[in-house]
Amino acid sequence: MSVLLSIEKVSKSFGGIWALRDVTFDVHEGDIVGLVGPNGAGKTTLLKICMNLLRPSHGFIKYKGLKITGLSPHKTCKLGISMTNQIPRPFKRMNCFENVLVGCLFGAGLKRNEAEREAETILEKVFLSQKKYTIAGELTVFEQKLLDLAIALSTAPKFLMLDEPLAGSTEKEVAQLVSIIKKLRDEGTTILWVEHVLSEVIENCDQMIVLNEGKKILEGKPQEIVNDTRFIEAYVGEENA
Amino acid sequence: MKLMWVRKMLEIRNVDVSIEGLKILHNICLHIEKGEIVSLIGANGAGKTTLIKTIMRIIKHQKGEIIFSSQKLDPYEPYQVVKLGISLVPEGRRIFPYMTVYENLQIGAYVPTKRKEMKKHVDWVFSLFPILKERRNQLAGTLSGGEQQMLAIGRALISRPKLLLLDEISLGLSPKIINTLYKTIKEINAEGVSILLVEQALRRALKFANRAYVMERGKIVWEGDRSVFNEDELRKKYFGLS
Amino acid sequence: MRLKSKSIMFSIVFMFFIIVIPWILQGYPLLFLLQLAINIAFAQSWNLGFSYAGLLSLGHALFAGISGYVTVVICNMGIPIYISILIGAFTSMLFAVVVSPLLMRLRAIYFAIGTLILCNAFQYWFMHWTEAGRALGLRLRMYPEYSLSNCYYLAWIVAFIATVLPWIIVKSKLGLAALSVRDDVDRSEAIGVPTLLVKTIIFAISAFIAGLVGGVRVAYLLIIEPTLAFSFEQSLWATLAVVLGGTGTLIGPILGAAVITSLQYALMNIPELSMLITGVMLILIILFLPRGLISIVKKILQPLRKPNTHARPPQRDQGTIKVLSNHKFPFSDCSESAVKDVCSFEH
Amino acid sequence: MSPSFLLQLLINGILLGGLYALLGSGLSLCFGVMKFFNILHGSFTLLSCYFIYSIFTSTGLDPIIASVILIPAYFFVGFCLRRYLIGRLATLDAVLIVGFSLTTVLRNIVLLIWGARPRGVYTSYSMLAFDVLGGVRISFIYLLCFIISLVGLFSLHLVLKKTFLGIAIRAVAQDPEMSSAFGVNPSLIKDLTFGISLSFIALTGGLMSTIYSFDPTLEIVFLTKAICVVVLGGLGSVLGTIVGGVVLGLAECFAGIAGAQYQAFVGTVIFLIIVLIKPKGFFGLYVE
Repeated sequence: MSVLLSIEKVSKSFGGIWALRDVTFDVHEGDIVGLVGPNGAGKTTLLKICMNLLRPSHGFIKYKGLKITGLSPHKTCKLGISMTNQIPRPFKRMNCFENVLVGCLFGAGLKRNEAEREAETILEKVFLSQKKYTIAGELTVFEQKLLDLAIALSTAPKFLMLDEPLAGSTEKEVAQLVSIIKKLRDEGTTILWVEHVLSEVIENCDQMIVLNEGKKILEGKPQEIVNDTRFIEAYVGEENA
Repeated sequence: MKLMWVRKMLEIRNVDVSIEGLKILHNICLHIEKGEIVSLIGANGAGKTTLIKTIMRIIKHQKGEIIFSSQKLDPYEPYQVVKLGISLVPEGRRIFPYMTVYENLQIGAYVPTKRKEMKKHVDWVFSLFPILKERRNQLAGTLSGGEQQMLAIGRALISRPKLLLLDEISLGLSPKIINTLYKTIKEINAEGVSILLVEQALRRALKFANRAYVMERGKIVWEGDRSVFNEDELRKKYFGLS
Repeated sequence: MRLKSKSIMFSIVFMFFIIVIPWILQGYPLLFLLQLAINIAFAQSWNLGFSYAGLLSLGHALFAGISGYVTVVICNMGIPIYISILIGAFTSMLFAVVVSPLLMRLRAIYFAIGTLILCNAFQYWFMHWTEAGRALGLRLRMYPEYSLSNCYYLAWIVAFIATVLPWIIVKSKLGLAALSVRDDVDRSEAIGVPTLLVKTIIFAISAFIAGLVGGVRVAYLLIIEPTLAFSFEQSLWATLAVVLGGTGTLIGPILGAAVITSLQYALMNIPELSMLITGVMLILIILFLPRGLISIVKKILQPLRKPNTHARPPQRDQGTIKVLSNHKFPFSDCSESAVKDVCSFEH
Repeated sequence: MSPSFLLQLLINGILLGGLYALLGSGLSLCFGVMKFFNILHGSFTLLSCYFIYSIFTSTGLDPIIASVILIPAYFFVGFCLRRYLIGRLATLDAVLIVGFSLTTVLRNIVLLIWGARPRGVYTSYSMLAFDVLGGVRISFIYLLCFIISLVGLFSLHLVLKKTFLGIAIRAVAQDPEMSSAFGVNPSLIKDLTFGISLSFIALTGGLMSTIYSFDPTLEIVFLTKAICVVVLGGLGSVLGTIVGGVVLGLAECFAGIAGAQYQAFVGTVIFLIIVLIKPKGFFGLYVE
C-alpha cells in the first residue's frame, strides 16, 4: 500500500519548550494508525500541525507526495484531510443537519441537493438521524462528540485524524464509536487515531506509534509494542527511578 | 471509633463528579492517614486531576462527602479550603509566570493567619530548595522546568499545610531532577506533612508511597500497599487491558 | 406551511399599508414612519453582521457616514439622487472590503474596539477637513424629486432591502458558512470554509445596507455633519435596538427599532429621557429576558398557533450562551479564552 | 521650526502624556484583571469632569481637592457595580451589552443634567505659566496634573508591588483558578480592582476637567485615547502605561503641526500598526 501522509522531521516549540522533536513517520493508505503516549507527549500538537492549524518550527508534512505545510486550513481540508477535536466543537447554535451541511458544501464542495443527501447519510452513519433538527448546543456531551465526528466526515476526508474520541465515554459508547471507526476504515478512509484508552487502539489499529515528551520512541505492530520495555517505561516510569 | 477519626487526615466517601453532564468520577472512596504518603496512579484521563481539584473544591462534587480533619469540606470555596490546611501543587506547575519567585511564595502565605509566620516558612522552603533563594528576584516564568516545579512545591509549603496534594510533579522533567524532588518530598513528609501524590509512573509512585490507589476511567480499581502489589497485574489494570 | 402563508399574507397587507399611508397621513406621523424605516434598516444592517457572522461592530455609523458624504458630493455634481445614493452605498461597501483584512485579524471584542476607533478617527478627520466643511458639514442641493413622501418611499424601500437581503443570505450557502463562522471560526476554517472571505462578504453587505441608510438620511435631511454622521451614539443605538428586539431573527431588529423610535417620538421634547429609558430597559432585559422582546411576542403568539408546529422542523434557536446561571443569552462567543486569543491563526 | 518650538512640543507632549497614562491605567487594570473591556471608561471619566464642575461652581472647592474627595465615592460605585451587576453576568458578551446600556444611561444623565453646552473649570491658576529656557512656556496646570498623575501611578505601582492585595490582584490576572487555591477570593479581588479602576477614573476626570473644556461627545474621545494608551503600553506594567501615555501625547503634539485632523488620526494609525505587526502583542496579562 502506498504512503498517504508522511511526517518529516517535524519539530515544534512553544516559547522555548519543545512540544515535538524530529518526529518522522509515514501513514499508509487504508490503515488505522494509533498514536499513543502519556500526557504532554505532543500528540494533539502533531494533529494540529497536520491540519495546518499550527505551523511547525522545523520540518514539514507531505500528503500524497506533496508538501502541504504552509497552506491555510481550509485548503488543507479540501485536499481531503480532516480532524475531530478532543473536546467536541460543533457549531453550537446551529442544528445538527446544518452543522454537517456546512462541511458538505464547503469542505467536500458538493452541490446543494447532493450536499443535503450526503449530510443525511453522514448523520445516519453516526447514529444522529433522530436529532437532525436539534440544536447542537443542546445535545448531550456524547452526542456532541458524535456530531463533531460527523462534521469531520462531512468534508469527505481521505485522511481522518481522531483526537481522543473515546475519552470519557462509557463502555457502550466506546463500542458505538469503535464500530463507526471500523466502518470508516472499511470504506477506505485512512485514520490517525490518538487515544488514551489503550486497549481499544491495540485491538483495532494496524500500526502504532508511541510518542513521549515530543519524541517518537516506538513504531510498529501493536502487539509488538505492548510488550516492549520502552513502551512500558514511557508510561510506568523507569526501573531505577 | 473516635480515635480512628483523628487519625484520618482526609476521607473521601462515595464521591461522584460530573462536569457538564459528563460523569467523570464514579463512587470514589479514598482516605489518607496522618503522616502518610499515599499515591494515586492512573493513565491519562483516568480522573486523577479531577479528584485533586474536587478535594480543593475547585470542582464541586454532586454526591458523597469529603471530610478533612473531621470537618466536611462541602460548604467551602477553594479559597477557604487553604485556611483549613490543604495545599495544592497543580498539574503543569501553574506558577504565576510574571511574578518574581519571592512574590510567588508570598501568594502561598496570602491567608491572613499565615502571613505572620511567612518569613520563617520562606526560610524553610529556601533551605529545602536552595536554588530558589538564589533566584528570588527573578521572574518565575524564566525559571527552568525543574526550578518551576520546585517553586510550585515551595509555594504550596509556605502555608505550612497539614496535607499536600502533589499533581504529576514529574511531568516533563529529567530523571535526575525527579529524584531530587522525590527526596525532598520525603523530607517534607518527615516534617509531618501528609501527602497525596498523583503519578502516571507506577513504579516510582509505589516506591515512595505507603499506600497506593489505582484509577481507571474515573473509578478506583485497586488499592493496597507496596507489599501486596503485583506489577504485572497492576500494569494490566493500568492500561485497561484486563 | 400554514404559518408561512400566514406570514406572507401579513407581509402583503403590511406593504399595502405602507404604500397607501402617504395618501392618508401627512406631516408628523409620516415623518415618524420615515424615521422608523431608516432605523429598521440600520438595525437590520448591524444585525446582519452580528447575528449571522458574529461581527460586533461598534463603529457602524462609519459606513452610513461615508456613504452620506459621498452621496452629497455626487449629487451636488448634478447626478440624480437615486444614483448618488447607490454610489455612496457602494463606496461604503468598498471601504468595508478595504479595511476588512485588517479588522478581521481581530476577534470578538477586539473587532469592536477596532471599529470603534476607526469610526472615531473618521469623525475627527471630517471635523477638521476643510473640503468636507469641517464641523458644519455639507449641504445637499435641493434636488427635483425632493418631497416628504418620496423620501418616505425611499426609506421603506431601503428598509425592505435591508430585511430581505439578510433573509436571502441566511437561506444561501454563504449564510450557512457565516453561521458556522459565528459559532466557531477555527473549526469552520478546518472544514473548508474560507472564513476570511465569508466574513468580508458579510461585512461588506452589512456596510452596503448601512450605506443606503446613510444616503437616504442625507436625502431627506439635506445636510450631513460629522458629529451626527459618525456618532458613537448611533452605532450604540443599533446595538441597543437589536438586542432589545432579539438577536438572530429578522423580526427582532424591526421590533427593537419600532419600540425605541416610538419612545423617541413619544418623548420628543426630552430626547435624553427616551434613550435613558432604553438603556435601563435593556439592562432589565438582559437580566430577565435575555432573548429580547421577541420572546414575549412569541409567547403571546404561541396559543394562536395550531398544534401542528410539532411536525415542522423547529426554528433555529439562537440562544445558547448563559448569562446568569439559569439564563440563556444569544451572543457570540467571547469567553475568556477567546479574549486571550486575539488573532485568528498563528501564521 | 525653531528648536525652542520643538522643545515646547516635547514638553507639552510629555506633560499631556502623563495625564493620558493616568487615563489608560484604569482601563489597563480592568482589562488585565477582569478580561473585559470596560466601555464605560469614557463615560465615567466624563461624568467625573461634570461632578468636579458642579462642585467647583457651587462650592468653589478647588477641583484637584474635589477630585480627591470623589475618589472614595467612585471606588464604592465601582465595587458595587461589579459586585451586584457585572459580576453576576456569566458571559463577557452580556457584560458588554450591559456596558453599552450603562453608557447610554450615563450619557443621557449627563445630557439631562448638564446639557450639551461645553463646560470648563476655570480656577485662579488656570492661566498661570512659567517661562523656562527662553521662549518655552510651561503651563502650571499641566505641570500640576502631570505631577499628580505620576504620584497616582506611582502609588498604584507600589500597591501592586508591595502589598498582599497587589500581589493577589496580579495573581488573579494571571490565573484566577490557581490563585483561589492559595486563599485568594478571585471574585472579591475583581470587585476591588474595578473599584480601584474607577477611583483612577475619578482622579483622571478631575484633572481633565481643569485642562479641557468638555461636552458630552468627549466620552468617546476619552475612551479611544485610553484604548490607544493601553494598546501602546500593553497591560504589562504601570511603567508600560506611562510609556504608552507619553508616546501618545508626543505623537499627538507633533502630528498637530501637520493639522488638527492628523492629531486625532495619529492614535488610530498607531492602533492599526500594532494590530498589523503584533495582534497578539497587546492586551496580554496584567503583569509586572
